[in-house]
Amino acid sequence: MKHIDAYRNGDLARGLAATIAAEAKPERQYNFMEFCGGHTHALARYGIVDLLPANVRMVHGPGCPVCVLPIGRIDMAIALALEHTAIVCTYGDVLRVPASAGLSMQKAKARGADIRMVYSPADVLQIARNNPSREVVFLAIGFETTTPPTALVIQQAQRENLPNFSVLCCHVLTPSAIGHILTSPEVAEWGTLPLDGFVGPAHVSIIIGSAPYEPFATQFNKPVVISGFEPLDVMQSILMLVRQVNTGRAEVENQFTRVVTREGNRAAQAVCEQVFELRDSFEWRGLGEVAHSALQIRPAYAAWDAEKKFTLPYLRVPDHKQCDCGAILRGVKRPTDCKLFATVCTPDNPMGSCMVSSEGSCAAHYTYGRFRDIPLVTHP
Amino acid sequence: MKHIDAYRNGDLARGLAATIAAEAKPERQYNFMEFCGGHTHALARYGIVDLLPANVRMVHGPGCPVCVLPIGRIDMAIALALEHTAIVCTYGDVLRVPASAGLSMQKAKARGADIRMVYSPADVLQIARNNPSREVVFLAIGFETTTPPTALVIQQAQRENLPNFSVLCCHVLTPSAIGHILTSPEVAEWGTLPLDGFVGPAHVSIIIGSAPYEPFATQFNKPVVISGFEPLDVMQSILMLVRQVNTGRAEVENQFTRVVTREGNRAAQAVCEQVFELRDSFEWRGLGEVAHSALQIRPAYAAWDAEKKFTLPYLRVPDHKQCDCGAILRGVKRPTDCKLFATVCTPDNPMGSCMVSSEGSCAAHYTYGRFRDIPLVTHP
Amino acid sequence: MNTTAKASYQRPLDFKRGRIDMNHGAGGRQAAQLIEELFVQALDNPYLRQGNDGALLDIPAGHRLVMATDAHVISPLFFPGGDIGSLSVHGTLNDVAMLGARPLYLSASFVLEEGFALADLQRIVASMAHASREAGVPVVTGDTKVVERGKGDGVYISTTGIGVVPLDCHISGANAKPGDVVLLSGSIGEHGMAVLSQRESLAFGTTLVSDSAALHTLVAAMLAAAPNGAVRTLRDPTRGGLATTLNEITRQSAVGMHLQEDAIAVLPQVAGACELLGLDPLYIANEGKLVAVVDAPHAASVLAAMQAHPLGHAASQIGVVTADPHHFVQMSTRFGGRRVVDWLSGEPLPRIC
Amino acid sequence: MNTTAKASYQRPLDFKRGRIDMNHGAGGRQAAQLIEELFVQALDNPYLRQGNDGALLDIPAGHRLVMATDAHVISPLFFPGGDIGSLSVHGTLNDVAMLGARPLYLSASFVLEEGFALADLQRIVASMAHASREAGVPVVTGDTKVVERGKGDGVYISTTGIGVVPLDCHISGANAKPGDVVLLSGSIGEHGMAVLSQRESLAFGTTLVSDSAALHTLVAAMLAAAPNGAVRTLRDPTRGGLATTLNEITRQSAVGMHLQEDAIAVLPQVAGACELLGLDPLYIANEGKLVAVVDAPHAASVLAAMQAHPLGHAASQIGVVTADPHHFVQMSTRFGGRRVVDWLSGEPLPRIC
Amino acid sequence: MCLALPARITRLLDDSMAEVELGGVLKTISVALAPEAQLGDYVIVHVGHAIGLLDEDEARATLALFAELAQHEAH
Amino acid sequence: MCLALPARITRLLDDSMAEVELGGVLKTISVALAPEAQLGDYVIVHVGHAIGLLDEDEARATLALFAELAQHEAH
Ligand code: SF4
Ligand code: SF4
Ligand SMILES: [Mg+2]
Ligand SMILES: [Mg+2]
Ligand SMILES: [Mg+2]
Ligand SMILES: [Mg+2]
Ligand SMILES: [Mg+2]
Ligand SMILES: [Mg+2]
Ligand SMILES: [Mg+2]
Ligand SMILES: [Mg+2]
Ligand SMILES: [Mg+2]
Ligand SMILES: [Mg+2]
Repeated sequence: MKHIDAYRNGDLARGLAATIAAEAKPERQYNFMEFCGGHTHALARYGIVDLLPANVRMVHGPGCPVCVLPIGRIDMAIALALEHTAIVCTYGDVLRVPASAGLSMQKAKARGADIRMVYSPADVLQIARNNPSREVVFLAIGFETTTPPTALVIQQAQRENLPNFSVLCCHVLTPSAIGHILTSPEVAEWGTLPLDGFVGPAHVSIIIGSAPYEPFATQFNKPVVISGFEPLDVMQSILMLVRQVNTGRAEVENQFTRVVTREGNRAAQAVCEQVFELRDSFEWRGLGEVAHSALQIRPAYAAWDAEKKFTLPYLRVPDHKQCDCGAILRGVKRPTDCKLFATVCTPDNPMGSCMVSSEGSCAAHYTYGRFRDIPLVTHP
Repeated sequence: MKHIDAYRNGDLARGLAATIAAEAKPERQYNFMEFCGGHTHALARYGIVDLLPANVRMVHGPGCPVCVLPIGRIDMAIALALEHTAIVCTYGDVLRVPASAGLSMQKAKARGADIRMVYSPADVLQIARNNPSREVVFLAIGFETTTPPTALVIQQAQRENLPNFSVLCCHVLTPSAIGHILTSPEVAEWGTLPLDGFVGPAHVSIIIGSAPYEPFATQFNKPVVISGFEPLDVMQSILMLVRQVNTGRAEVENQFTRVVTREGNRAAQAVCEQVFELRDSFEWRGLGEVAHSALQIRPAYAAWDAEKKFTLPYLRVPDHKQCDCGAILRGVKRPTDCKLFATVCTPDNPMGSCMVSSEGSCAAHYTYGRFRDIPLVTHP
Repeated sequence: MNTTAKASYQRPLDFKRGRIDMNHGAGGRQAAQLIEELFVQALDNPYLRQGNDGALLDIPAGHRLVMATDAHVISPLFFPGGDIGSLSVHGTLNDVAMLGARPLYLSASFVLEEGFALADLQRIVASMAHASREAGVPVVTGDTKVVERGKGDGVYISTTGIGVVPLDCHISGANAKPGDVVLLSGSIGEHGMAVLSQRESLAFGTTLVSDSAALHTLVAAMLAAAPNGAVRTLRDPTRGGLATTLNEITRQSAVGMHLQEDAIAVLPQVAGACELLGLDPLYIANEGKLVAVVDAPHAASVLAAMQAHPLGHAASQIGVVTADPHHFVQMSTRFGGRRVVDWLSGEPLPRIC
Repeated sequence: MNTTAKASYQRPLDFKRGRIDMNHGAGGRQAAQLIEELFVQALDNPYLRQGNDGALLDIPAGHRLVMATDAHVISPLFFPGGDIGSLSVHGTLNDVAMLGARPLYLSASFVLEEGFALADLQRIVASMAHASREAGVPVVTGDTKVVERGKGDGVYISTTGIGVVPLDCHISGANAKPGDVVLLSGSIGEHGMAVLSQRESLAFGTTLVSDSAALHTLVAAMLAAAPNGAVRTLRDPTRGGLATTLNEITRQSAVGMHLQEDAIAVLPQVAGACELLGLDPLYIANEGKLVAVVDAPHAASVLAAMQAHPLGHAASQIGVVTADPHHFVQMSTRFGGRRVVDWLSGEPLPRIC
Repeated sequence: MCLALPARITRLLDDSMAEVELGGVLKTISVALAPEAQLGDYVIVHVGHAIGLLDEDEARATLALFAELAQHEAH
Repeated sequence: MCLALPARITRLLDDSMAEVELGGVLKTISVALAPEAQLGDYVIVHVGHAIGLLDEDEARATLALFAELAQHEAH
């Protein structure tokens, strides 16, 4: 596949690995956080970790919109389906996330809720048109990448004056989360691993551009490299970070130049600006309340805002007390340090945000990395 | 079973048969019409015909409410379900009756119509209460026996002010049909078998009493014996008719004294009087239009009258041209005389009213009597 | 870094409040868990424990094989005298037995509806296990699929049975000959009416229970009571009732039959419920009765063997086989007349007239 | 009075516009008609024509029996490369073949939804007949039930297959040993993605067809290529995909596996569709592929036999069996790293992240 | 036929309902159309309603008459 | 991860829709968010929408850089 396969080449990977090993100074430790679950996934699935020198450590960030979706928001969606008998549509990723009372959207479906998986927000509009006598709600999740398509369907619903369609908006913003990780008071509680730089979002940056990361470089003196999600992209970005550290720079660099610009997608930004506005605060699973970190639907589109249309109390649901996600997300613990890992907490029954989707650090280690905990035996 | 088994005693049957044979004058023919399908069914199912002398012949009348229900009324019910998306409820008997366009209520159900079988009209009320957002229509069929329960539920719906319940009333009246058979112009067309008397309805008479038959005895000089449906009841009634003929009487006699009185059930009559009024005319399948032969819902209950509530054009659907029901119902032909019998026309695919329910004369012969058309072989 | 990975952990199924969801049918970890914690647990036997997608089975030499299958879709799932679990064992075993075979093994395939309570499923599988153990016929392999809510009815179970029959045993619906005798193993209509008694809107009170039972030991006793070939036909009058089963035989054997109504036993409760609903017991399903066509000289000894067996104690001779080009089943009524006993047409629906 | 009764007449089924209604499942005349005019007609063979509720079958002496069953509930019913009819033949035959057996007979039980078009049913049964004839394995007995609209999904088909295996042939998922070689008969994910391409709302354009096929002749060729015991395990990676099947084997045999990603073939269309939907081909269903665990000395000759067979021409060695108390399936990625290949968890759902 | 059967009232219930028995089978029906029906009475049941009462004296008389008419011939 | 992939536009359709191709698979998507996309362009597809364009020159440069960085070591 053009523009995909070339970025997964194993020979080049070995070459890049050797270059990283050669340039990483043996006397120091490099701790880089990849914000995005997409990078976490690539690291685990392609076994990139095996190609990095021991002193280059990747810390998995909170960048998976499914992982950070708080349980209380899923509870709201389930209540819409079970109590308001709405058709609730969402992306496949969300269906299995555990909610309160032993439910998940999938289990609520088994109890009679009309829950439907969609591939695109446009499918939800079609479902609403096909079911004029039912309320149809789209549980919209995602970072800046996923927000513009949601904005488009809200505008389309307004144009069609579709009365039975609405959106439960859970869109969140990446820069605020990165800032939070660097500044939140919890840092004191857990201690913190000095982060030497960030692997920056790929697809989020297509929309917002690379400019929004510049304050991190300047204010916090942290290098940021916007990186594609293919494994060679990630390796090159790591090399770029190593080089910034080695030369004492703290800049925003763009490895993903084939798609990301400094300005981002102006058309998409404009649509989002019309439909959404900043929330004062929003709860992130694993991080807690983060100020100005999420979007809500503007009053002009209130008729399509499920939170305005339905009485939907939001109840905060804490994760398991022993869940170490907070520390893991800041790099001070690893999944295997958590008592619940692979016992009470598995991808089938996640207890914390890091286990929810295959992009969470605990889930990625469970699914792809557990073999690292034992010696490899290839022959008897 | 008390009050049932005693009336099916084979020893007494042989005795009664001998008495009938002894009293029926060999030199003459006795032609009696049993109006009711219940009697037709008893004659066939118990093999009573085998116990009667050759010169006592039973002519099967039109007394089965399913058989005489015109196809156009079933088409209306199907339209209610398929076009008005109503829940249409009716008795099990009606479900398989062929309607237009290759449908039946059962086949309409297979095409997505919400058709439900009920045991009692009260079940329909419950369905209406349970489905407040749906229209629920009761296709009400039956003679005077079945009419009072329908009247009760219409009154109950009014008391509860149940807005989504209505009745498609197809209740018909027996005396008018008997009168029609004796006087209709079609008699000239087919010729007519001189009827020597009537076996009168059992359960209809519980409601209306025996008095309404008295005009037939006086005006047409025909003996009428109100008869129970158990086989010994039928045999005794036949004996009573033979005796009236032999003695030149033409009276209304009541064999079914254990349940039927001259006055009938006053409470039931009162309920029907409140809810229903006479139709000017109604089509009977096999008989055609019969004046004053059916009931409609009074204007006071119009809110529960499906014919008033919905736009329901009635289209008359003729039976197959070669169908001989008209002649069979008047005793001038037998089922096996019809070209369509057991070829094109079977209980699975009835072409005329006599084949529709197991109480029709063609169906009764098909289901129970075909062996009479061949010699019985019990051993090789 | 730890030196030992934690073993893959799975929270046990919640048989109290849990429900089937789509994951249980997806062929992954949850599907495997359902098989292990429910099916293998309850139906436990060495064949199932082989753990493969099929079972390796031993069969005695010198036999032919009989294979029969039935889909079970009953509503309600639980009824007096049984449930879909026991029924799915009996229904298929009996079809194997009706060819004179000794049933040896069963397979079971489940179509579960999303949302079905695990507690109900557990109860059904336990009942299946009980019926299978009682009959001495293990469920050796199976399959489970989950369909979306609104595309099933709790659970459908298809079972297939295999059994063995001696090479010289030839029992078939095609073997009835004029002059043969028709035997019935007991009273009719109990299964169908017991199930109907539980149907919403028809519901009636009764102590009636389904006759659902495995008939293979009765068959073995019958075959032992007469020389090979004497028992021509065996069939269990299930859906369609006795009437339809006899018509199947007359058509298949190109013969007629003449029955005596008074020889056909009907329990008062079945008779009462049939009167109430306008149904004829001849068309009501049985799940623990059989019809046998036996050559006349051996009819008495086969009948005696039936009556000596608990499942045939009320057996009777109900008629004879006749020559009839129309393959009619005729009946002399208790009342003294005669009638045809035709095939069931359509469903047996409650009537008002 | 006529002297001859008219024979019982039945209007033929309307395969153009007719639909299944409740009568077709009631066990009476209409049910018999459906069996005769559709099932017996299309699947015609001497066993089915016996006309009994089960089939009497011959089996060769000196063998053990294999029995396998599968419920088929696929949506959509028709997909590129097959339909539920052909699938229900292949799916079960393959489970029989995976124990090294020669499949001999199939049974089929149908759960039809009220309202299902007879034309579609006829097309499905014809496809089943074609697949059965092509495989040389007749459908010898069956059953049909009808469920109310909204309690089914057109048609569900449960099939059971029986086959025979020589007494000295022992193939099982429990037999894999460290040092054994893992072979795969061809590229993965075609069935699952062909079906998914037809799902409303996911629909994508592709010339991809299901790999649905009967694998018993491939198995026969493989077994002929090595001495008894060399082929330890055979399994078809259906629901759950290759990943889950390999995990089943490592758990059942209490071993581990180490795979080479670059040895596992994936067609570009499968890869493309998987990228688009966020799915992993390792977890996508196949219906015409098999995995074999073979002892190392005979792996080359078995692989050669596979590659010489049309259904195995793209076969490859994909890994080796290891000793591993955790029964992990590990994989060296094409990229040069290493990962666990875990069980499928839940359904493989399209993802956005 | 207007299928209707004699069944014995075994319990009078609220709202003009009653439980009747036939051959050991119990069924709940309405007695709104036979308000005079008492416990132990036989009522004629049709579509879930008692539409009339059975007069046991008349029943006995009918059965006696059958016997008489049947014997008549035996002489 | 915000799963998104480069796919080539094979047809421009009405209403800001387009057909794209990836590995021989065709899918209809919206190009409303990438109005400048032309036939033959590679767009980045996410939840049924093109969210950006792929610059083929930059792609070539990136791949060349990979090769260079990888070879660097080989020396
Ligand atoms: S293993 Fe589970 S509970 Fe522990 S840190 Fe990870 S997500 Fe939280
Ligand atoms: S056999 Fe059919 S067509 Fe002929 S008279 Fe009877 S009902 Fe009419
Ligand atoms: Mg069967
Ligand atoms: Mg059976
Ligand atoms: Mg049977
Ligand atoms: Mg299986
Ligand atoms: Mg259901
Ligand atoms: Mg199987
Ligand atoms: Mg299979
Ligand atoms: Mg398999
Ligand atoms: Mg069957
Ligand atoms: Mg459906």
